[in-house]
Amino acid sequence: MGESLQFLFRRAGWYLATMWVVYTVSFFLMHAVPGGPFDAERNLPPEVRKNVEAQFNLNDPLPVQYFDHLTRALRGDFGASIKIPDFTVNEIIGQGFPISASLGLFAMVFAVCLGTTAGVVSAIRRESFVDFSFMVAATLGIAVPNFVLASLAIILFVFQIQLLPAAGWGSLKQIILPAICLGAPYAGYISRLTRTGMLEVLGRDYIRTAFAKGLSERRVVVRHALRGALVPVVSYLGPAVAGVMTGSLVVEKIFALPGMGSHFIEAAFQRDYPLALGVVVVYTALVLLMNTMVDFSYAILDPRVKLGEL
Amino acid sequence: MVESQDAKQPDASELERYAALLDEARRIKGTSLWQDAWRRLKRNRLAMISLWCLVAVAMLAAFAPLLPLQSPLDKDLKDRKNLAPGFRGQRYWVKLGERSDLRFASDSLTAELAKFDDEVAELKTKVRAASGTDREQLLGELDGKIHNSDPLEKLWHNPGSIVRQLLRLRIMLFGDWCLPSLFGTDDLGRDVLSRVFWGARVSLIVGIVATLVSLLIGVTYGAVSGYLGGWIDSVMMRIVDILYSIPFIFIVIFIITILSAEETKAKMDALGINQLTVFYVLIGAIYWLTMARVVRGQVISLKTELFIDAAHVVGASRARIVFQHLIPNVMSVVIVYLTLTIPAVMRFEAFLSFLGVGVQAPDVSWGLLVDEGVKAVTPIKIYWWLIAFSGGALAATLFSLNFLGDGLRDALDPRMKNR
Amino acid sequence: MNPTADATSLSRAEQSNASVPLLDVRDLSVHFPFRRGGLLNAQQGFIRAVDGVSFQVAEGETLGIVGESGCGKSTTARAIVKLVRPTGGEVYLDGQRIDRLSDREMLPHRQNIQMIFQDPFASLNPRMTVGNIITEPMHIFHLYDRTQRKLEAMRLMDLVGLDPKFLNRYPHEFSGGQRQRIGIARALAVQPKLIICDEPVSALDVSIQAQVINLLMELQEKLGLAYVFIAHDLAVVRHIAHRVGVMYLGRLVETAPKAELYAHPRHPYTQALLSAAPIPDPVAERERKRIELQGEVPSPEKIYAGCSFADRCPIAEESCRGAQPMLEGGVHQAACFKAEL
Amino acid sequence: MHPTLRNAFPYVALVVLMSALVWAVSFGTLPPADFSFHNGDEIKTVDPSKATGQPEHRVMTSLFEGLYREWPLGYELDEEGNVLNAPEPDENGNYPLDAAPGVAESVDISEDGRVYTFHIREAAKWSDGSKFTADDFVWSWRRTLHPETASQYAYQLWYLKGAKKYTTSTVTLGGLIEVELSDRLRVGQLFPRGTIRRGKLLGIARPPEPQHAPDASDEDKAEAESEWQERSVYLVEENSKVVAFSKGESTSGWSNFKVDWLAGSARDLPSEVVNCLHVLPDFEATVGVKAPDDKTLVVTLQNRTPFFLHLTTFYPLFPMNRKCIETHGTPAWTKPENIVSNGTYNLEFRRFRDRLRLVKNPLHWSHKQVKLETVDVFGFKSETTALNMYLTGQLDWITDAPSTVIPQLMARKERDYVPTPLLIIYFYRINVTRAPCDDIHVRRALNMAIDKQLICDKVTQAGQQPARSLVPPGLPGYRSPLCEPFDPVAAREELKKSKYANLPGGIPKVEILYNTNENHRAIAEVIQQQWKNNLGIDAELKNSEWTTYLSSIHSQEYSIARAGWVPDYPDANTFIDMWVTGGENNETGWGNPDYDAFVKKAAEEPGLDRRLRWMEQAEEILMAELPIIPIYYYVSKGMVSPRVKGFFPNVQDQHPLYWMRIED
Repeated sequence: MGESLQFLFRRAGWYLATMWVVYTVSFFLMHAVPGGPFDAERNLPPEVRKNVEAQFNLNDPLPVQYFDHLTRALRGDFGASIKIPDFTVNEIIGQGFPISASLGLFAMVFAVCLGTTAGVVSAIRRESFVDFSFMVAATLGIAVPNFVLASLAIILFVFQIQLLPAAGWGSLKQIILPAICLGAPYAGYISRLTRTGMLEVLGRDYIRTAFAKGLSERRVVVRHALRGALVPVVSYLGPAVAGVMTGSLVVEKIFALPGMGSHFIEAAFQRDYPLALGVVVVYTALVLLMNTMVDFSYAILDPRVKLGEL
Repeated sequence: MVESQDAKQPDASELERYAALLDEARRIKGTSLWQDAWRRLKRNRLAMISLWCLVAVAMLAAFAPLLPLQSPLDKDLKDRKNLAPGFRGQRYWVKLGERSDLRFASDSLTAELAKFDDEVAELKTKVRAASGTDREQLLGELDGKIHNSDPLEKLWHNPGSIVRQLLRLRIMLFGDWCLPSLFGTDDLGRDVLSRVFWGARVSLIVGIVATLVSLLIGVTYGAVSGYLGGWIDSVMMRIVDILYSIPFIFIVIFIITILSAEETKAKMDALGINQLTVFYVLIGAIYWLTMARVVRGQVISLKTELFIDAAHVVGASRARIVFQHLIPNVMSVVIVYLTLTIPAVMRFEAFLSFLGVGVQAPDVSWGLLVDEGVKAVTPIKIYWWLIAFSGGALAATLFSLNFLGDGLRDALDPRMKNR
Repeated sequence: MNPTADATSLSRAEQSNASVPLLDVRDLSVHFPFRRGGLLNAQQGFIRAVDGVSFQVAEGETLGIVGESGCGKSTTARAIVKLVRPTGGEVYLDGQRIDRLSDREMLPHRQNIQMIFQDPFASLNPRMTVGNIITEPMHIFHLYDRTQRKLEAMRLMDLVGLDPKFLNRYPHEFSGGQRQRIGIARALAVQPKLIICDEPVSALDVSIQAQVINLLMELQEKLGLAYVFIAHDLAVVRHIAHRVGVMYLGRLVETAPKAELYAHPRHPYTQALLSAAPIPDPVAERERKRIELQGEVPSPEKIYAGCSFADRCPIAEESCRGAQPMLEGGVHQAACFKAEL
Repeated sequence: MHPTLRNAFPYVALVVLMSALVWAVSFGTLPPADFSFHNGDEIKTVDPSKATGQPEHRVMTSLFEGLYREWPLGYELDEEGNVLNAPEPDENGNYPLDAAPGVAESVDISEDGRVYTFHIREAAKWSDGSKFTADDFVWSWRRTLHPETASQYAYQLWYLKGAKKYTTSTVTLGGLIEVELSDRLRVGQLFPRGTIRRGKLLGIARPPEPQHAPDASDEDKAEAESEWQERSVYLVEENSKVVAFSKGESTSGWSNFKVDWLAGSARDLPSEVVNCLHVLPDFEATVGVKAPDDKTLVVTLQNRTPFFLHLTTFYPLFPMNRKCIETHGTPAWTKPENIVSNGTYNLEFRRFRDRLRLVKNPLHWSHKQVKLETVDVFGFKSETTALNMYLTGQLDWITDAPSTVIPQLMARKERDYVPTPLLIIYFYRINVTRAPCDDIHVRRALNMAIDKQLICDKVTQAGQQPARSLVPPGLPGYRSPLCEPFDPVAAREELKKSKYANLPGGIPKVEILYNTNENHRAIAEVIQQQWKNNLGIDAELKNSEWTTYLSSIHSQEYSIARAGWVPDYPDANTFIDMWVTGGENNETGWGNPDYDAFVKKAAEEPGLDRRLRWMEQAEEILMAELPIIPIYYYVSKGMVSPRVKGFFPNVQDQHPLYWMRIED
C-alpha cells in the first residue's frame, strides 16, 4: 500500500492548492457581482442595514473579510448562513449533501447498469435492429436536456400511468424517477463507450483465443472482454460524477428534493456568501475526490497501471 | 569529391525535363487524408443524411427572414392564443399586418409600407425645399418618422440592417402572404413555426461561435502545453483543473451582470458589438477546457512520433513544429470533438434558459422555446406543440451532429473504423 | 585515471595524421534520470543509455554501429543530431563543437548533418505531400525560390529512384521502401555531408532492404556522403560499412575495419553476435560453433564496477569484475581484458 | 494495487450502495400528517426577530401568537371549536378580517389613540408550561430592537415611542442610557447580556475628527468615521459619581479628547475608563412599552397609528421565551428540541428544503378550537411540482398555482381554484430622471398606451383586475383616485405634447427591467409591443436575476422597471408614504412638495376619516404625474382541497391554521 499512500499524499497537496485557488476566485467573483444579501424589494432603513451588515462583517474591507473567512474555513467552519439564520453552513450542507450524494449514486448506478448492458448487447448484436435502436435511444438520452426529460417523464409515469409519486424524497418510489432522469444522459454516453470498447476488445487476439478454446460467449464476454472494455467507461466516470452533481440541481428543483444542488443556485442568486462558498468548496472537493477515485479504479481494472506513474 | 559536387547541379536540359514533368505532377493529385476521409464519409449514409440535414437547417436559419413566415414576435392575444397546429379555419390564415391593433393601412403590411415610404419621400422633398429653422424642424420630423413609425419595426422588433434588407426582399417576393400557423401558436399568440426558424438562428450561432472560440483557445493552449511538456505543461494543466472546479454559475452571473451594466453596454454599442455575441464568446471561453485537454493528450502522443523528430532534425522551429506538424494531425480528433461540443453548448444554452439567465427576450432561441414549452406541459393541459416542434428541432440537430460526429470519427481515423 | 578519456586519446592518436574528421564524438554519454516513488522519498537514479562512447567518421566514410536493441545505439544517433541532450562528452562536426549549442545556434550545422529514420511509416507527416516533405528543409534554409524548390524536389525524387510525377501524392500512397526513399530524399535536400541512418532498413522486407542499401551506397559514391549506419544485425552492416563498431550496454566494446572485424572478432560479445548470424551456406552453418550467451540483457540502470558483460560472458573470470575494460588496440580496438591482441 | 483490495472492490461498492439505499428510504418512514401544504419557499428561520417574508408568516402565526390575531369578521366558535356562526364573504369572495384577541384578552385605547393598555389572558402559557407575563413582550421587543440582534424588521416596532432611538443607538446628553459591560457569559451571544449599568449621560469625549485625504473613497471615509465614533468615551453619572465608558479597545490618553458637556454639569474626568460593548438609550426610560404588572402591558406610540392592532398580529411583534433564548443562545434556541413558543402549534421537526412538521400545542388557551392535529409544511420552490403533488393528493393546499394552467384550473369541476383580489399591486416604476420619461406627457402616454384589460384577460389570466390606482380596492373607507384608462388615440395626442415629439432621432428608447420570471417577461413583451404599435416607442427588455435587479433599482440604474408592493398592514398608508421625496423605497427620483405635505398631514391627522381624505389627495397627485404606472391588482392563486373548511380568502391572503378544519 506504500505507493498508494504516497500517491494520495502527492494528490492531497495539489488538491489543497487547487481548492485554495477556487475558494479565492469564487470569493472575489462573488463579491464583485452587484447586490448584497440584504437587498430586498423593500429597502432597509440605513441604520438597520448597518446593524445587519455589521453582524456578518460585511462592512469590513474585502481583504479583511477574505482572511477572516478563510481562517475560519480552514478550521472547517464556514460560518452562519446569511439568508438562513437558523442554520450554519455546515448544518445546511450536512443535511443536503447526503441526499445529493445518494441521488447521484443511484443515478450513476442506473447509468452504469443500463449503459454497460446496452453497450454490450449492442456490440454483440452489431448492426442489428437491437443495436440500432439502442444507439438511437442513447443518442436521444444525450441530446435531450434533462429538464425536458424530467417533465415528460412526470407526465408519463405520474399522470398517464400513475405509477410513481410526483415529487419528494424518502421512499424507493420517489427515488426512481429523479435517478432515471439524472442518469439518462450518462447511460447514453456509457452505452456508446462500452459498445466502442467492446468492439475493439472483441477484435483482439486473446478474445479470439478464448472463443477458440470453446468458452461460452457469455463467459468470454463477462470474464474477458468486459474488463478491458470498461477502461474508457471508468475514465469517463470522473467527469460524469461531477456532472451528475452539478446536473442534479435541475432534477432537485423539478422533483423538490432537499439536496444540496438547489443551495448552489439559490445561494449564488441571493448572495448568501458563506453558504455559496461552502457549497463551492464541497463541490470542488467532491470533483477532485472523484478524479482520484477514478485513478484508483484504473489500478483496480488494469493491473499494469501503477499509481505512482499517474 | 569535386565530381560529385558537380553532380548535384543538374544541367539545363535536365531542369527543362523536370519543368515539363511539373505540369504532369500537378495533374496527379494525391489524395490527402482529408479527401480520403471525405470519400469514406460519403459512403456512410447516416452521416451524410445528418450532414445535409445540418446544412439545410443552417441555410434555413440563415435565410429565415427571406422565408414567407409570420413575424416571430407579433403577438395576437385577442384571436390567436394557443392555437393547436393546423391550417384549416380562418384564424390560421393570416396576412402580414392584418392584426387590428396595428392599424395598418387597409390592414396590410405592403400597403402600410408603401404609405410609409411615400410619407418619407414626401418629407424628404419638403426638407430639400425648406431652409433654416423650418428645415431643422422637418428634419426632426423625418427622423422621428423613420425611427418611430417604420411598419417593419412594428412587426419585427428592431431588425439589424442585413435582416431589414432581407425582410424587404421577402416582402417584395411574397407580399403580405405568409404560411399559416402550421405549428400552432403560443400563449401570447405568436406563430410557433416562425419562432422555431428564428430560434434556430440564435441557437446555431451560439453553438458555432462558442465552439469556434473554444476551438481557438483550446487547440492553441493544449498544443502548446503538450508540446512544451515538463513543468510548463504541469502548470498549464493545473490551471485547467482549477478552472474546471470553479463553479460556472458564478461566472455566468458575473458575466451577465457585467455585460448588462450600463457603461459596458454603452461601450459595446459604440463599438458595434452585440451583447449576445459577447455572451456566446464567453460561453466558448468556458468550454475550451475539455478541448485543451483532448488536444494536449493527442499532442503528447504525437510528439514522440518520428516525423516530429524528423522535422526537428531538418531544423524546423518550435512554432513550425506546433503549427505545421502537430496541429494538422490533431485536427481530426478536434473535428470529431467539435461535433460533441456544439451539442454541449446548445444544451448549455437551454440550461441557462431554464435558469432564466439565457437569451434575452424578445430574441428567441431553441433553448428558450423548449423551456417555454416544458412549462406548458402540465398534468392539466398539454400544449404539446409548444414543446414538440422546438424540442424536435433541437433534438434532431443534436442527433445529426452526433451521427455526423460518429461518421467523421470513422472516416478520419481508419483505424477506428470498427468502433 | 579516467579510462575512457584514455581510449579517446588513443583513437585520436591513431587518426592524428589524417585531416580533421567530419564527425568526432568524444566520450559521449546520455543518462536519463528516472524517479521512483512519491513526493517525499523519491529515489533518483539514472539509466545510462550511452556511457562514454567515442568515434570518428571521415568524409565519405561509413561507420556501422551494431548492437542488440536497448544497447544505446539509437540514443547515440539521436544525441549526435541533438534529438536528445547529451549528458556528457563532446561532439564535433567539421571541427566545430555542436553538442552544447542552442536550437538556434545549431540550425546552420543541420545543413551538414541529416538523419534517416527507422520507421518509414512514422517518419513522414501523413498530412503533407511528398513534395512538401522534401522541400521543407529547403524552405527552412531559404534555399531556392518556390518553383526551383519543386524542381529540386523532383530531381531528388529521381535521384532516389522515385517517379517525380508523384510530387503531389501523400506518403500513405507509397509502399514502405518508397517511403524510405522519400526519407532519403528529404535528408539529401539540403546537401548534407553526413547522414545518420538509424536502422533505416530494419522495418523493411528483406528484398527491399537490399535495394535501399544499394541506393545509399550509390548516393555515397555520387555525392561523397558520410554515413553513420546503425543496425542491430551484423549482416546488414557488412555490406555497406567501411568500419564497424559494436555496442553493448551503452558502450562501444569493439571497433575495427569491416573485414578485420568479421574475420577476427576479438570481443567475446562480437564473437557471440557473429556466431548467431545465419550463414547462407548450410554446411558451414551446421559445422560452425555457436556461442550461447547466458542470461538476459541486463537493465541499464544497473551500475557495474567491472566489465558490464561479465555476467553473460562465456570466458569471464573473477578479475573481470574488478575494473572496467578500455577500448585498446590500434585500428582494431576491443574493450576486453581477455581479448587476444 | 494490492490484489485483495482489488477483489474486495465490488463488495465495498455494494455495501456503500446498500447503505445509501437504506438511508435514503429511511427518510420516508414518517406517518403522514393530517394536513399538508406547500408554502411557496423554504422558511429561513422561526426566530420572530429575524424572519422576513410571506412563507415565514404562514408558519409563524401558528408557532407563536401575538397580542392580537387575525380573525374573520363574524366567525364564531364555541369552547369545543364548533362553528356557531360562519362569516359572510363580500362580493369578491373575500372575507373581511378583524384583529381579534390573542395573548391579550382585551385592550384599552387612550383618547388620542397613542396609548394601548393590553390585558394579558390568564390562560396564556408557554409551550413548556411556564406562565406567560406581560414582561415577556417587553423583553422580546427589546431583543428585536437591539442593534446587535440586527433584525431587518426592527422598524416595524418603530411606531413605538423611542423605539427607533434604541435601534440606532442614538444617545443624547442628559438622557438616561444603559451601558453593557463586556463581561458576557458567552461571547458573541446577545442574551444573557453582560452587566448593565445605567445613568445619566453627562458628556461625550471624542478624539480629534478624522481628516480625509481628498482622494479617499466614500467607503474609506465611512470607515474612518465609524472608527472615530467607536473611540468615543461616554461620561455617565452613576450614583452621583461620574464613570467613563468606551467601546474602543484603547482609550489611553483620552484626556485630551474634546468633550461635549451637558450644560450645567460638573466637569470632572474620572481617571479610569470602563470597557463596554454597547451604549444605548435606557430602554425602560426611552421605549414606549411597560409592564406595570404580570398581566398588563402598556404601549405608547409615537403617533396615532390606527392599524396598530393589526400590526400586533405580525411576527416582528411576537413574544419570545427569554429563558429558552438565554439557555440555548441564538440560533440554537430555534432547533425543534429547544424551542419554546406560545402559538397554537409546536414545532416537531424541521428538515431543510423538505418540510417542517407542526403538532397541536395542548397547552394553548384555545387548543380545543384547533382542529388539525399535525401539519406538514413543504418548503420547496417549484410551483409546477406543488401542483403535481396537489393533484396526486400529496398536498391539501398550495399557495401559488402555476399561472400557465390557470385557465384550465378555473374550469376544474372541483371548483378548488377560486381567485380573490388581494391588497397587492403590480406596477411599473419609472425613473423620472431619464429621457424620455422625465417628460410627464411621455409617462401619461405610456400609461394610456397599455391595454391592461388585455393583459389581465390574456396574459395573467387569473382574474386579476386592471389597475388605475396605486392603492388596491378593498380597504374600508378609502376611495382611490384613478389615472387615465387605455386609449391609444389619446395616448398619441398626449405624446405629441411632449418635448421629444419632433426631436431628431425620434423618441429615445426606453428599457423595461424585470427580474427573471415567466410572467414578468410575458407582460413586458406585450407592453413592448403595445408601446411600439400605439406610440412608436421602442422598448428594450432587460431581465436580471433578483438581486441584480434590486441593486439596479436601488442605484436607480434603470429607465422603467417592473415592481410589486405587498402592504405591511391593511392600510393605504403603506402604499402612499413610500413616494415622498427621497423616500427609501421611492427610487424613481420623483418628488412633489404638495404630495409630501399631504402625506405629512395624514400622519398627523387625528380624525380617521379625514386622514383617509388626505391620503386620497396625495394619491391623486401620484396618478396625475405617474412616476409609476399601475398595471393590475393581484389575486390569490392558492388552491385548497374541498375537504378543507375554515379557509377564508381575504385581501391579506392570510390563512392561519387555527381557522381550518377537515371535513371529509
